Amino acid sequence: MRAAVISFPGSNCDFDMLYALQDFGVDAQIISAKTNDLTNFDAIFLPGGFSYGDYLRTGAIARFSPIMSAVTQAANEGKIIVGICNGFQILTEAGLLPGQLLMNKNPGFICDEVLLTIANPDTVYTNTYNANEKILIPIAHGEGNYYADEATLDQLENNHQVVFRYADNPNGSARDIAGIMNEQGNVFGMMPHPERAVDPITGNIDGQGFFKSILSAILTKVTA
Amino acid sequence: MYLAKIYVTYKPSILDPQGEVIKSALHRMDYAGVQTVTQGKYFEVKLQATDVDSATAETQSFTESLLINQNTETYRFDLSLVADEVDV
Amino acid sequence: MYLAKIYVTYKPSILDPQGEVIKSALHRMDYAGVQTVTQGKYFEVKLQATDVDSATAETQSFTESLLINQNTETYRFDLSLVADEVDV
Amino acid sequence: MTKVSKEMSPEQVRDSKIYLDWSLTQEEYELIVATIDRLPNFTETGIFSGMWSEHVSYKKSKPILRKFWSQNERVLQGPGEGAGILDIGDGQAVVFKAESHNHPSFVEPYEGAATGIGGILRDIFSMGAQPIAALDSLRFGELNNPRTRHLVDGIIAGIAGYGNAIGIPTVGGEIAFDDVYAGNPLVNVMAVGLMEKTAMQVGQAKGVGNSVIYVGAKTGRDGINGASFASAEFSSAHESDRSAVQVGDPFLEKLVMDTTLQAVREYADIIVGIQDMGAAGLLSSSSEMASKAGQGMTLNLDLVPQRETNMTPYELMLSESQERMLFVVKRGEEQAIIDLFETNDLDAVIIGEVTDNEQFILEFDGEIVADVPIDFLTHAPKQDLPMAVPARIKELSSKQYLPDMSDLKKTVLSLIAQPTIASKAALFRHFDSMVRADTVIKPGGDAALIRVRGTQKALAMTTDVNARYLYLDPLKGAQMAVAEAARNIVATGALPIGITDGLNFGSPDNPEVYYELDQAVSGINIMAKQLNTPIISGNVSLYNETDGRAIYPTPMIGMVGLLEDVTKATTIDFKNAGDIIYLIGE
Ligand SMILES: Nc1ncnc2c1ncn2[C@@H]1O[C@H](COP(=O)(O)OP(=O)(O)O)[C@@H](O)[C@H]1O
Repeated sequence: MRAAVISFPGSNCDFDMLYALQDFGVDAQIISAKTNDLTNFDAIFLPGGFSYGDYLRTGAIARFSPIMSAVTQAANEGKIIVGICNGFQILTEAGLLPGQLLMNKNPGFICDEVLLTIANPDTVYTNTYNANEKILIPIAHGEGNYYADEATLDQLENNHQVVFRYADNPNGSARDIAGIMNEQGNVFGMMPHPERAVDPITGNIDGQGFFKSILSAILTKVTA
Repeated sequence: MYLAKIYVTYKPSILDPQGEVIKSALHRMDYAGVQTVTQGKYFEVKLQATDVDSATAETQSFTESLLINQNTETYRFDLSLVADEVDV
Repeated sequence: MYLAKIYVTYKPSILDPQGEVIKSALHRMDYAGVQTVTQGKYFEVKLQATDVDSATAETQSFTESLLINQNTETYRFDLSLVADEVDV
Repeated sequence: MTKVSKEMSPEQVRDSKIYLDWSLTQEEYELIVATIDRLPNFTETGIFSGMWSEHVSYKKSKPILRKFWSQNERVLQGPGEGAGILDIGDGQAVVFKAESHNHPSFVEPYEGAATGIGGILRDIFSMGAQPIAALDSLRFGELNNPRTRHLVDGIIAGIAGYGNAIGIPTVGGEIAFDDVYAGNPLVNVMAVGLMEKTAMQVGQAKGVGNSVIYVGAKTGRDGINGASFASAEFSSAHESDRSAVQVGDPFLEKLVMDTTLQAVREYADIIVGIQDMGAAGLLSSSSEMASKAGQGMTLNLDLVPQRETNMTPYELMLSESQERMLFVVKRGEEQAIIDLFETNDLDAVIIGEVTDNEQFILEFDGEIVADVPIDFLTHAPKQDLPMAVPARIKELSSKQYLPDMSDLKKTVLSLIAQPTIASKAALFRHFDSMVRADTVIKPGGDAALIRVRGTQKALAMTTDVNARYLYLDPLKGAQMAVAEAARNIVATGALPIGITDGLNFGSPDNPEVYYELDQAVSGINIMAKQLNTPIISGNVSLYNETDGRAIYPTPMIGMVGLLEDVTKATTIDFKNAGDIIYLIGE
């Protein structure tokens, strides 16, 4: 599998994501958001950070980067698009995922490790986890409060688009939502950072299943 | 040149955590009369445009595409004609 | 009840990194007419007060002591009389 | 009429004695007149006052600082550059330094703390090193004071706002509360970087004819005279009497940092020197780079990128606008550097050149507005100050305080209820301690531990000092601070290898304070030699007084340790029921 990690000006988890992917043997590469071609990649990762300083609104300015038209095209072609933290914020601003990430209910940045529940184990992102399994994943954000109107939330639930939920909601997210995907299941965003939980030396490997799931999904797709 | 003053606020249904924090702080500081506080954004944008209609259209366009997120925010703005500034 | 609309902006000499970044974004989006952008804050505060003078005094007082940072920001505000809201 | 002619004439400078307001002494002014053999003009007087402020020149603390022990087999760079450097083997080196932002943070807590982080990170990457972690050391008044709570909130948010956005983890620190800091909080920050030994950069302007390139943010009137401000005592009556506040832009700094490091990797052969613009901005960075190389420098100030209109030479030189760097690049090779910065949307402009006449010359609007000997400018006359044993120490030494410990449970509970002792997790959870995904031990342990990716190694780091011990005995208290830092490092399994310090004291003009400073430095030295942990960098913050009352002597110790095998790291939690607990020591 060939993966692109998009580096926006102000991204700061781009290398963390790159190293995590490489740890799983993925042929991954950093791609500048100022370029506009993603045809050679099977999966595209929008990493965490503060793109354009997160000035104005998180993700609002990054969404207009040249790369985003290629990301949209890749999404339409059914390629896997993953947004983590700031990447999730960019995907919602770009309209590739519904809703918006608002300021945490108790304003302020929080860095912690929180328990997530696997809300849907039959996705590209969770197929190596069990239903309702609890995993511990780092969070680090000031604007992680997932908001969407009630109709959209109902739709997300009915279509099983909610992928991860917080076991103990840290930021006020509607219906404890930590990660969602689009209807087709190929575009995904979450606020927590699985790429920070893959190396035993950092004391937490609960994020490994996330990467293994994506790899196995791509493998099945390729061999199918 | 035109000066657009743009006022952005959350839609009424959206929780405004900053506003809540400020309200409690004001109560602790004994401003007991304060009933509600909402915090929004305020932009001043100077722009060159041929006339007020095109300035209006342009302001609307960039406000809706960049300055606000239509899921959660609304805006209003006023325009005024101002003197050109000399660039330095 | 009074509604105070308070507009907070940076003092002219203070760096406004947000405004600069928004301006470049607008230029990249081809809003070439945009000359300057400054981002400030906008508050709407509803308060009970016996008359407009005391509402003015109170708004000034809490704005200066809490809402703005006098080292870096200035403000202006307008006041209007609004109907009391029923608490829910 | 030229732009500068509305400034005071040299005669008016002399007659009005405006230099006294800029904290030059009468003797210093007279020395300048005698040395340059004429009256200095307005700009020249201003640049001497900036360079000769304590904050920039260390003229009062240098006689003491010189005693620091700073050499052993690991030291690649001791004090004197942006940061100190230690060899950690395998061709790699660790770079670290501490910095204080006490006064700016008191005036403007968020921006003061934020720009403190920005400044210390520039010190690290200007050496050619990738910053890998930040730490802090904070002192506040008691929490029942609303002003203190406001400061705590703002300062914590400022460190978080800048550090999180630029993507360098804040992995450790310490916080204590005591009334002596109510009017003068301490905000010390420390940063640690990692580099290949071959990438080492120094802040020197060698090579006549080489170009001086200005990089990063445009210059505004931010913090004009910040350096003199940081060197003057605070009076609470003057709280509104401020020069323009410095505002940080972590987004811009991230671009500057990444591009600087890229430049060091790709253009090492054409970059002669790099220096960040910190205290006294363009003035100290440019003149010190030239002076260290034994050269002169000429700058054309019209070329300096400016954010505000009608700035004077004095303002351009003294501005402390953030996120700016100075490069010296080989003549004829400038375009490569300029292009590299431009592709990352950054200003890079040639503003002057290195000369062989050992003069510091500033041109502005077609005139020469300053022409002074560079060595003289960068070497303020030293001051040896009198010392005296503080009266309280003389009196106190006889009577020993004995705590009342009749009810042990009560004592323990009241101790852990103290904000200084209680967990600081509610505050440090605002800091991203895990970005870069190398954090092995996060805040909450004794020292933080960061693995060195691609090796088996890890670096431990901590900040410590208990100033109450120094108040009672500055010599022993300073030794205890170093010992505490070393214990914290050792508790992770790492070997302590070096020290940076942040010396926060009252006014050195008070002989008792000067004595405290001298004793504290001696104490640090004694312990540093014992532990083989040279002091390779540091910062001095004097005049920490409010209305004549000095803070406790507070020399923050920042220590770094090396763990050769990261899998051997030890953490503080008890692992298994039934394990045996040992108490080690006396
Ligand atoms: N301001 C701070 N920033 C980051 N971490 C902090 C801060 N204050 C305390 N900590 C962390 O909390 C833990 C306990 O700190 P401290 O109370 O100083 O411990 P000790 O007294 O055992 O050295 C350490 O891991 C320290 O790094």
